[in-house]
Amino acid sequence: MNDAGPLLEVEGVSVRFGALMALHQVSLRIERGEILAIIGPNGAGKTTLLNVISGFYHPWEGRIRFAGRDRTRLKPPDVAELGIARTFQNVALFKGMSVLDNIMTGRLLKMRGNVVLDALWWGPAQRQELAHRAAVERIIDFLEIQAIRKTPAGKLPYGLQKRVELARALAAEPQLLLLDEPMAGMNVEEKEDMCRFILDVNGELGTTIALIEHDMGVVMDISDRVVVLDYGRKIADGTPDQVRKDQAVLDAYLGVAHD
Amino acid sequence: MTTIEAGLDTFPKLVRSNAERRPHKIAIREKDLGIWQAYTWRQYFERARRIALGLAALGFARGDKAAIIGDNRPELYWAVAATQALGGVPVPLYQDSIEKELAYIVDHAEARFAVVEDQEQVDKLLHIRAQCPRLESIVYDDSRGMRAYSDPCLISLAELEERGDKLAVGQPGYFDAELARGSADDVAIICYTSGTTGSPKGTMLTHRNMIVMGRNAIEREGLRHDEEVLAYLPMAWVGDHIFSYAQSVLTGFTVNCPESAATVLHDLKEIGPTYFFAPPRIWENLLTNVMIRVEDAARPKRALVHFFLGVAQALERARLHGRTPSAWRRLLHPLGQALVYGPLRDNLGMRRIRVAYTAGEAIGPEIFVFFRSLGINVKQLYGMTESSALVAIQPNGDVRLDTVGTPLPGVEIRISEQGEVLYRSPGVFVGYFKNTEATRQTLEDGWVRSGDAGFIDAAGHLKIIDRARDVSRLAGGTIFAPKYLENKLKFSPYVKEAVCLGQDRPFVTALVNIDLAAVGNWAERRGIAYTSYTDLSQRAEVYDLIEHEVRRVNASLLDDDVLKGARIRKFLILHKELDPDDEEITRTRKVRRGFIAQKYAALIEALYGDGDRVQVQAQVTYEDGRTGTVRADVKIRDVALRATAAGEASL
Amino acid sequence: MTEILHGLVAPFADIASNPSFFAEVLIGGIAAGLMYSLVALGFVLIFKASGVFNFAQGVMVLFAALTLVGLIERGAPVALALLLTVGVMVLLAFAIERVVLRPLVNQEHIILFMATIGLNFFLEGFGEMLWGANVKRLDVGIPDTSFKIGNVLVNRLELTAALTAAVIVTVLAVFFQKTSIGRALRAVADDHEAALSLGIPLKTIWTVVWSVAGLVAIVAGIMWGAKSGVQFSLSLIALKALPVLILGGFTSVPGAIAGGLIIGVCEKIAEVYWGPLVGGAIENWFAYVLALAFLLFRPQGLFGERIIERV
Amino acid sequence: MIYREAGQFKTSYAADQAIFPIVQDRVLVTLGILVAFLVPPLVADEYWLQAVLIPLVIYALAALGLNLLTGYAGQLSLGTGGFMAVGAYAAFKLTTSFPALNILVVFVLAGLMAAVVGIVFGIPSLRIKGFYLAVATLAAQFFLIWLFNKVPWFVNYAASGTITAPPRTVFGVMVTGPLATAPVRYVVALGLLAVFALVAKNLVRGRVGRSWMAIRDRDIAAEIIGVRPLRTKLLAFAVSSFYCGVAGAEFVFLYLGSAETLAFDITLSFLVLFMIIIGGLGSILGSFLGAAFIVLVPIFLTNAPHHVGLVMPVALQKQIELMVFGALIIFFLIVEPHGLARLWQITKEKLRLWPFPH
Repeated sequence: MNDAGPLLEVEGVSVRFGALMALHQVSLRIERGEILAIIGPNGAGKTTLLNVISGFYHPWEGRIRFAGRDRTRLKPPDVAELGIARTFQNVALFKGMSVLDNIMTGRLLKMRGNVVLDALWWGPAQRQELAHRAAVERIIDFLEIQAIRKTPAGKLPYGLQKRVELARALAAEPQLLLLDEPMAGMNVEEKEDMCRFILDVNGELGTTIALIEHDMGVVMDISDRVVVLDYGRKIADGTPDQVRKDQAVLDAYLGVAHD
Repeated sequence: MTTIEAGLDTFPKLVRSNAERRPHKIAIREKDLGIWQAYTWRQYFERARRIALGLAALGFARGDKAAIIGDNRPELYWAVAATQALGGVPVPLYQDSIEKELAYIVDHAEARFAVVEDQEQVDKLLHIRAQCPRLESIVYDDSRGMRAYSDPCLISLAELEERGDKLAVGQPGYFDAELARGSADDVAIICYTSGTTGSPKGTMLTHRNMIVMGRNAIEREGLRHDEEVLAYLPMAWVGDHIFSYAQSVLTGFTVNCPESAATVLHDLKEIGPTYFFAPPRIWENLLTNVMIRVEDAARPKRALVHFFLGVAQALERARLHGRTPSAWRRLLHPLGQALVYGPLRDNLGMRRIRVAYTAGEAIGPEIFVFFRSLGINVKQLYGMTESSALVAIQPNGDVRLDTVGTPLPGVEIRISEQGEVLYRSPGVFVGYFKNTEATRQTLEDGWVRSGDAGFIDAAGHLKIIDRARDVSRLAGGTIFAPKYLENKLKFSPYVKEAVCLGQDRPFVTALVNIDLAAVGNWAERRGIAYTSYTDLSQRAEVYDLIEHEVRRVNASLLDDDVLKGARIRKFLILHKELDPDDEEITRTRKVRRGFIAQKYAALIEALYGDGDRVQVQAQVTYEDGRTGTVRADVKIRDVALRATAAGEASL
Repeated sequence: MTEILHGLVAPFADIASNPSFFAEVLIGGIAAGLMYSLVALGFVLIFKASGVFNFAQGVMVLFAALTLVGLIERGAPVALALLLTVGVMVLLAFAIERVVLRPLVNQEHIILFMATIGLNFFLEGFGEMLWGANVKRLDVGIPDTSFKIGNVLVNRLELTAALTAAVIVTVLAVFFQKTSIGRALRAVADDHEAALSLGIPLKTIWTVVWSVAGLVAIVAGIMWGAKSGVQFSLSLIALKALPVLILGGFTSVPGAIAGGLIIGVCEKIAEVYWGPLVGGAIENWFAYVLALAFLLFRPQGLFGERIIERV
Repeated sequence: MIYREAGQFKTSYAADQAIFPIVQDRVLVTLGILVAFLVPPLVADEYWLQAVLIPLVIYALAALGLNLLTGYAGQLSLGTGGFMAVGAYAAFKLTTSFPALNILVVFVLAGLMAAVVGIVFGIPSLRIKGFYLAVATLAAQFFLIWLFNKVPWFVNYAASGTITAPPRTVFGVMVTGPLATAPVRYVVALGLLAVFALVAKNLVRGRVGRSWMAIRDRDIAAEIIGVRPLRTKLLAFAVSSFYCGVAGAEFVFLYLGSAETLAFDITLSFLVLFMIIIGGLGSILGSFLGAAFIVLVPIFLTNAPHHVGLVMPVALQKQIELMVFGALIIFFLIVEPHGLARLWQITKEKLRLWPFPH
């Protein structure tokens, strides 16, 4: 793997659904170790962009490179294997499983195995299981969700579900973490916690983060760089300060009343 | 009285002895990363040694003080032992202290070092560093969030231990030599007590104090090396130091540190301690918790539970009063044991308890009876920081409702002419740190003034009436013991705190704090909507509820010839919760009577006036330190008025 | 390989030599297909309006037929019996809405599906208990005889059935497209909450839909019953409607019709021309395999909307 | 009420993730297993073993298999009967072709055959879901039964079209064939069930089970996490069909003695599906409870009128049975959509928290 250069490059990517052009020749780079915020009005194509990056949609044109290697056409599991994890706009936890199992699922990629050994719960299978449990417990500790470890994920309040989802993504020890509105629907206190966690993940684990967020205060506070999308096109890319002063952004986005 | 063997005269030496005699016995556990991580005595000693060497590498000298701040964590207990091993003195502080309190104690104790749990404590210390010029190094255990800190005074525990390892390579005999230099009469710990008045005082206790006193209590109570203890009370409290450190080191029993403050109840159930201690506050909370949860049960189950609880309490009362309980109740008891007491005990995590204490303050008799009736051997313990926490304990099989038991071996008690309890024991402290004035006031020829009024009854049990200075008389001369009334009120799950007034007044009044959880739950079940604590507290329905509780207390006073003249005539419900941040109660939740009398003077005057409501404005301090003003219209309820109307005996 | 291919193609070689036989097969297939369409239509109606995959549709056909025959056997005139059967099916719809659907509202689809399996059992037992389990003849007054158009033999009963089915299907299609209640049904199918907010009472809609499905079941029951007698195997036709639905799409009325025809025709042709090669009775599974093969290429069915998955 | 959990703390992840982390459960289950193995062979009469307990144990295994696929991996299947038939016919061919083969090995090999067939019919699951998949599995059901009916090779060209279990021994004890006693057959079936239940539990509580449940709960999120849907679903089909295959082999070899394809028709598929619905989707215990319910309720319904002195014609009894059955399914779905296992779980939770309600 190439250690120099940006972690992820999106080059001239377009996505269309029938006649609708959801993304139009969008190019952007995610540098190693940064926190990149992707902002834009509703329907600007932010989530579509994340979906393309995580391999859920494939671009109609353009290319995506991860750590210098082309991966435009990879499927979601292959993308995950490269070291990209994400959370979802509408929490996508596995509701029938406990919080612990949900987070353990995040480590499936790191688990190797043999069904026969799994079936016997013996030797390497058991050792692997316990080792991953230990790793997951460190994440639980990191995100301070010890008290809900054995609660079914579906029974948690929304704010905690978002945190568990972050935990599940972190369990994969990704190089690149994509967060789709990690703070949507949270109260001020929960938002503060989440900001702290995002900064800690970035600072202590060194994970590169790209996030979509509506709360401009949060975006300006925690991101190193901001990319602005509008109607599927990129209209600005720069530091929070630059973007804040950008006329195109002001016209397209900040001027518009927004939730 | 026990004597101290040579070579086992300080706690670190005792730890070493444990590491040699029972190297694989579990010394301490901590719920961390989802399971109970266990450490043996050998590991306990090894870690204490490494931390000590690390501190030495930082320049820790004999007699230096180290502030210890954080939740109960094995690392902090090791730091206590490490400090003592170097001939230094650990000074544990309350982890929730605000910066002002912290600054006073760190500065007063002349702490050069601080060993703290995490970023939260580091932040506080960094803020107050200007006020504590002697503070040189801050050691933190949890490095979470610490990456951005570059202050040279900071060092992580892991790094400290590495430095210790390096030092050990250079000076292999250093630790053993330092350990050997310690003696029984070295100061082992300085416990700061906030007290209800004045600045905190640093009580100095020696190794001898705690080894002898701790051992006396161990023998009296029959404690063994296989006890399990939950260390959940602040390390700064002398009780935790005795039970979770001193006695553990002395017997070798296991101390368990909960995962977090939020999970204490759950962890209590998991561990199921055999030896347990809690101030009345916690027992009250547990009882309230039980009652709220039982109220949510279906009607038949609720009736069943209440019925059997009634049976058990009647039995226990009879037993405590030395009467023979009725036969049918005795017959029902085994059934209750299977259906209610056993499961309840298990759910509370108290199934395995052999000895439990309530200490620190008088406990409401109803609360006490409740837990004893479940079959939990909870006993009253009398003591204070100045006596190494131990003076008197109710003996097994001889527990009475109204006494705090008989003096422990080695303890002498006498009553002064003013009725104040004085005691002398091997556990008596050597003095307050840098406060000879206070020492002189409290300690005289080895006798300590307890500040409590009390007497020794015919059976040799010590009976405490109240704080010596709080027992007073009404204007008419009737004896009035406010705390006694308050405890009775607080037995109600709906009453969180109560302050009774009456000294030199014509009658008794009460300021009541409702329990938001219990009353909120009660209101919800009745469909009473409310917007805030203040709103809820002033609802007429809530006043009716509390009036019912007041009446219950008044009725119970009728039995007591001395105190029946001091029944509560008027009360009001406070519009806000009493809060340590507002200095209305101490961190250990003792009511600051004087402060309250001053702060709520307007309310109190109204209670003794004719009106039925009063306007208040109050300063409150929010969690982030900002202050604001709360305005409210507080109602006053005259119990006597209604009682007359209801045809009851008037006051 | 070529042998197999040859074997598959060979039976069709004589189509040219005997085109009238092929036409008869084709007509038989279309007739059967229209029957499948009728049952499938019941499924589609209910699925569209309530999202319930009604496994009991087949048994409703059986139950309707049993009721009708039972009433006739007990001496009721055909017209009265028919009227009473309609009443019974409407009553049944009310009962189902009240006892099964309402308590399970907002449950997952799979749960509702399971409930209709329970319903299936209940109705089977109930119908047989009321009317007896033996095979009954249903005489609707149309002789089960054939006449010739040119060289092609046409069965009168099948023809009548096919025509009736065609009429019903047309009426329903119009009902759905043109009437206000039909539009309301479609609204409900699209979005329950939106429909509720428009003031459409879900309860009523469900009852209406299940009633209509019951009426369709009566028609199907009469047709099948007249042809092969009223017996338990009628309810198994329901299973045959499944591949029809897959072909046509679960929510499409035209799909149900086209799917039924395709399945009916293909199945007949396969049975007649390929069946003898492998020992016959391939009718049992051919439809499913056909549907399965189809699914792999077009999972949403012929007329179903393309599913765009979102996250 | 009977639980005493204070002091049962875990100091290792292995203990924390044990199948039965609570001591009382371990004791209860151990006792339960002992009773199941010892009591019926000693106490029960021929009728109870042959007509009730043996089919119950075999159904439980089949239900377990279907539950792995439907309850855990979320893939609805109506082809259970077909997969069981594969097991039965494979076992028949294996025992007749290789008479020396140990019958237990035959069961396992028959299961493996069924697994292979299961994988083939599971392939459509990559593209289709839910009811569509149910139709695909129906294709399997009808096609397989047709195949076994039409190809005489499967029945060794027997004119009757039936397959018959030949006599075979394990450690000198007659296990199959006309001379095998009911207690022996019962113990063998129960032993296999116990082993496979443990295997199933091990699968679902680890890596495999979590990937199944991830696909079941949120297939798209699962993919983005890195779960490969085809591999995961096919494994579910394989394991599930293996269980059904073994159950099918046992069905003929330990229960019926001889059978035609009729024994494996669509009704059997539904029967097993009902077991897991009533027992509880996504629950090992539920598979057992469901099997017990479906086997025992008809027996109860048959015998209950008799005991109160009612005499009913057999047909009526059958019809009432159907109605009660259907009504019970609906009733259970309304009261507890997650089945008997959830009811038990709730009861257990109540017992643990007693006297508190929550």
